[in-house]
Amino acid sequence: MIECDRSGEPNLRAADYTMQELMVVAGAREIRDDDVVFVGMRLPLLAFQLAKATHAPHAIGIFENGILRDKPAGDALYTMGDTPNIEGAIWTTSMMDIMSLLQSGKVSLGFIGGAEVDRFGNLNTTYIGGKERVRIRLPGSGGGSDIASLAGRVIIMMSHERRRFVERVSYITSPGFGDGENWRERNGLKGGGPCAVITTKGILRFDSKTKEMVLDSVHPGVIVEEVLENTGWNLNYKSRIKETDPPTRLELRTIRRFDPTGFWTRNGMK
Amino acid sequence: MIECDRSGEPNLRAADYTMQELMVVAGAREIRDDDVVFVGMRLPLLAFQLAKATHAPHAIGIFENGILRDKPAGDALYTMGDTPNIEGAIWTTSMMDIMSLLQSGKVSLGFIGGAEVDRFGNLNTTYIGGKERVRIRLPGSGGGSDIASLAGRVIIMMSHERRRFVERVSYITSPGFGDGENWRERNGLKGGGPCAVITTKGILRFDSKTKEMVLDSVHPGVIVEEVLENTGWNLNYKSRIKETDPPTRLELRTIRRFDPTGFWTRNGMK
Amino acid sequence: MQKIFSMKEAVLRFVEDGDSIVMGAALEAAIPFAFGHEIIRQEKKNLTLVGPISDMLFDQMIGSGCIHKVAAAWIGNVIMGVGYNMRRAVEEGIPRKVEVDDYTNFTISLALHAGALGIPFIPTKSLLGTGMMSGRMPFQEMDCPYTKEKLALVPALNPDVAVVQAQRADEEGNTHYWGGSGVTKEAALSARKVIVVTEEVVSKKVIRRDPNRTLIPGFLVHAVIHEPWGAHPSPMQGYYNRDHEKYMSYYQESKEREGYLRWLDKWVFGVKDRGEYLKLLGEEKMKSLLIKRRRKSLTVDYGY
Amino acid sequence: MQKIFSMKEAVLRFVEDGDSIVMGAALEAAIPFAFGHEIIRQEKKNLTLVGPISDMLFDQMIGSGCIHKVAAAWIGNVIMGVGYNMRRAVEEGIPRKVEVDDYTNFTISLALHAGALGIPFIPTKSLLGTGMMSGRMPFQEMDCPYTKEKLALVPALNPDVAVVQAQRADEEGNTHYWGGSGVTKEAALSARKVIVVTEEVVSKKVIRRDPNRTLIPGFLVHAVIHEPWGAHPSPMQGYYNRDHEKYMSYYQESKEREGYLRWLDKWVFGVKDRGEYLKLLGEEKMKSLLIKRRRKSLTVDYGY
Repeated sequence: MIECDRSGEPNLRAADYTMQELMVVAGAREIRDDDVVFVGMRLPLLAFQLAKATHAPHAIGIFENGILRDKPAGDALYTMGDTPNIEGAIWTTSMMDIMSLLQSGKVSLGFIGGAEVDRFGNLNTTYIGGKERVRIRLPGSGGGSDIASLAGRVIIMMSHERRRFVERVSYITSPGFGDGENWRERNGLKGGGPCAVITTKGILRFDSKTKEMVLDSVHPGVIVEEVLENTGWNLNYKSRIKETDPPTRLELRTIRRFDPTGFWTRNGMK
Repeated sequence: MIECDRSGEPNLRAADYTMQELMVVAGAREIRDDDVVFVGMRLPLLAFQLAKATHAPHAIGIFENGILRDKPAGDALYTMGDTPNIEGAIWTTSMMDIMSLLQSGKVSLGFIGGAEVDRFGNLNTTYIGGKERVRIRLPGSGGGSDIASLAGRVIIMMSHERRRFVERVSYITSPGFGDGENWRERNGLKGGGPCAVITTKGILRFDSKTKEMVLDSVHPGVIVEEVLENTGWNLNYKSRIKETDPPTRLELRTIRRFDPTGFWTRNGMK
Repeated sequence: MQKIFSMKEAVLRFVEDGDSIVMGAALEAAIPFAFGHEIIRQEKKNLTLVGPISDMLFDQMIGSGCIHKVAAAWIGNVIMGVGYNMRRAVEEGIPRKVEVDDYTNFTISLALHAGALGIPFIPTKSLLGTGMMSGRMPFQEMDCPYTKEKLALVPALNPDVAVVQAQRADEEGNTHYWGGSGVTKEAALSARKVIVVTEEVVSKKVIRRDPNRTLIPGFLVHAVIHEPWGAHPSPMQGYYNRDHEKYMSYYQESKEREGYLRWLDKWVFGVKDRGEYLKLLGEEKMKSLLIKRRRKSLTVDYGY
Repeated sequence: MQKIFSMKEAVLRFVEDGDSIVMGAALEAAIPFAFGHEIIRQEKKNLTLVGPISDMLFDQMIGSGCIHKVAAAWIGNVIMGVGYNMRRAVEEGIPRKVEVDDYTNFTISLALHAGALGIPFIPTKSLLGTGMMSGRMPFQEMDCPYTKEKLALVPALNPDVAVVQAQRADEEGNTHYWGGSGVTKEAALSARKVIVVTEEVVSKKVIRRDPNRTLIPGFLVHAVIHEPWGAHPSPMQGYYNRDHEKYMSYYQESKEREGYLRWLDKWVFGVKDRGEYLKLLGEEKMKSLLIKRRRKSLTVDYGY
């Protein structure tokens, strides 16, 4: 029996798409039609473009350089500052205006990435080894910390490697749930915190009480053990783990329209 | 002997101009060519237009509705929001931008008016009789208090009447020098405070040490006693009081170009 | 979601008794007089008005009795001086007592800016040493933890409704505005509900062709009201000039309560909407206010 | 006062050793690469760079040894990831130790906004619970006197120099800009000296025809530099697109210190100014970056 995707065509096999393409699809599926999305760059940007072109035509995308769009850009984007991202925008303005929307609770969803994440969804994108004993100096927060602190819900996208999934990050650039229950409330953070971590191996969510990460689905071809091995703590997982829905043909065609050279999705993870 | 004005023509006599026209001229003469002027409305607006058209062509005018101009408007203005004040502006923007310039010390001169002023240049434009026993409720601060607090120097223009020139205002809308020496410093005010009061009878300035108002000149046809009688405290005056220079013909022609119907300068003080 | 409403429907649906409403945020221009008059006609109750100055609109609304409080920097008639209804209300409680929270133009901007920014207050160097720091006003003094200098704290305002009067908007409320905008953007970003009153409703393509001209993004907007001449007698850049005479005559008419009531009967209750108001105003008057000297902006290129 | 300067003269005259300089404030677009390269050529010393992100310009400047400190939200290469010079400087002190004050995009904006506003700090709900609150960073925690909620305070920044890269300006520095402007206005309003690098110098009439397009008023501007393609390889809306390849090749070349020095010799010290840089870049490359699909804004009327 051949399984079919949502467009009625036979399911794509893992060889037909890259892991980045699957992540973009998973990201896009988190976007609701009524979301105001703080988009960012790289895979999230493609996820937003894909969602707009498919199931979330009314979603709004905002970019911290001062852009609000309600339709995908007319050409491939490498950065949010690229000329096609300005043309046809609804609003081109300042970062202060965009961040006002974020801090006043008008942004329902944000995407961030990171070099290190811990069991409570805290991200480190600044100092590997901690600030006092810097082993690797990474670029820093950008807008990531602001989104993590202030957006209604937050989706983390990153590569699933044991060195990146650590028990406790050595430096919090972008706050998740700190040390667990009530930490955000105690620290006065407004936003809802992370709701999903989309990795190269699966999708993880957070226990509503303990705020610990829980494995929710594995990508096609990935087994649970592989995820656990690549996670630096005893990862909780549901008794019946789903398999992440593969991309549909339509989704894949759409992604390839927005990333025609495959810079983001077919040359490996940046 | 016929005295001549600065354009070489015989001096105008008091009958040739109104008191408002003289005040506009006196206000204009306070504007330096390198001033950034927070203009406001009414007579100060005319003073700015006059200064720009005569001795201060490089002065810049800013208006709190969000306008920066470096040339007079192309038509008569009744308010700063009138359409000719926007056309040909250098910058049309928000009040926050204009007030940023003011609070960060980039505005060298501001004009304000008031219903009541006291010996230290404090203005009341809100509650005659004080806030607790309101006798007359006036319109309030507008931007006046901000200008008085924050501009490099401040010029007050008002009608010289005993009920308006009071020993101590019952409510400070726009701070002058409070109760005298060091009051502004003690209260953390940034701007330099008032430097001149241009009235319907003369021009008053402030003692650099005591910060008390001192009569500096009387308008043509006004005697010192008349000023003293119309002032609600023992006004200091210089031993040799100057006479305010009357308008020149050029100045008068220019004012009448900017106030063609005489709304501001020939129908009496509003 | 359909956002186009008539003035009547919009006021009915989006203005509730007891609401705080920021309007007239662009100061002397683009004042939503038509909106204010419809509020009076619908006899809304216990409203709080918020704005820097509003020229004579706030005075007109105070006189009608629908206002409980005003939080503003200035209330009067810009070219004429005081507002008589405001005086009667504050001094004598006629037609009812109105409270005034006294701000300055800057500090009402800061209050709305803080509201827009989602922070509870913003510090300033204005207000210090003034009467506004005392009494029941919410400003506090603070010594700066960094510089030790004195600061005044301005708490955030988040009005229930912001009314934005603009030149053009699309059906979703994406709004183009040009001219000095005062504190319009902060007003809209701080409010729970945003209502746009526009001279023209344009296609979204027009918005997209110049996104730097956008002052308010549509996703914040609850209602779009197509109301040409909705700002009269205040000016609307590119559409009509200020009708100075209206301010002069209102000043005279409103000196006594009876005169104000006659004005109210004629210009507010005597017309059912802005269309009838304009008929009463007359074509000749409208023609005299039209833009005579067109001054088109130059274009810029957004291409790629 | 004559404000038109060549790039060389402007950097010579307005950038002093030890200055703090905010640049790249529009994020990935309109980055003043030509200005940064001239600073390197003139071997300025002990500069502090300020900006949200600067794409790879800050990394290039750090590698040259002229930078003592960076106050930024992100330092790297936007499409490629890390900046190798920044890593070498922070991790190994090569070519010299560079301090980093870690901000977020929002909080560097707030710091400059506070500077522009003339207040010593501004509160925020960002930063709380992060590593940036600790160490020698100047952020403080505070309990709000109104709401009792936790706040982080961001102290003001007032850089010595702001470099604004724009599409057009007149000889006095009145500057038109379109596209997303990031934190450019706050940067300019907070700085002691403002330098505008512009694609075109236009007459003041062009400015006056659309004053809402003005981002920076000329009276704040000390120098205007007419430098077409001054932002390459970053994009300039209406003039040229982003040269993605340049970011990719720099990333590879700068992996090792030697490779970076070769890049520096070729693209900075090997050319005496932007004119020679563009010759080296080549006409064909420039042509490939030109705007292909023009998209003119519609006009509006400023008449009266």
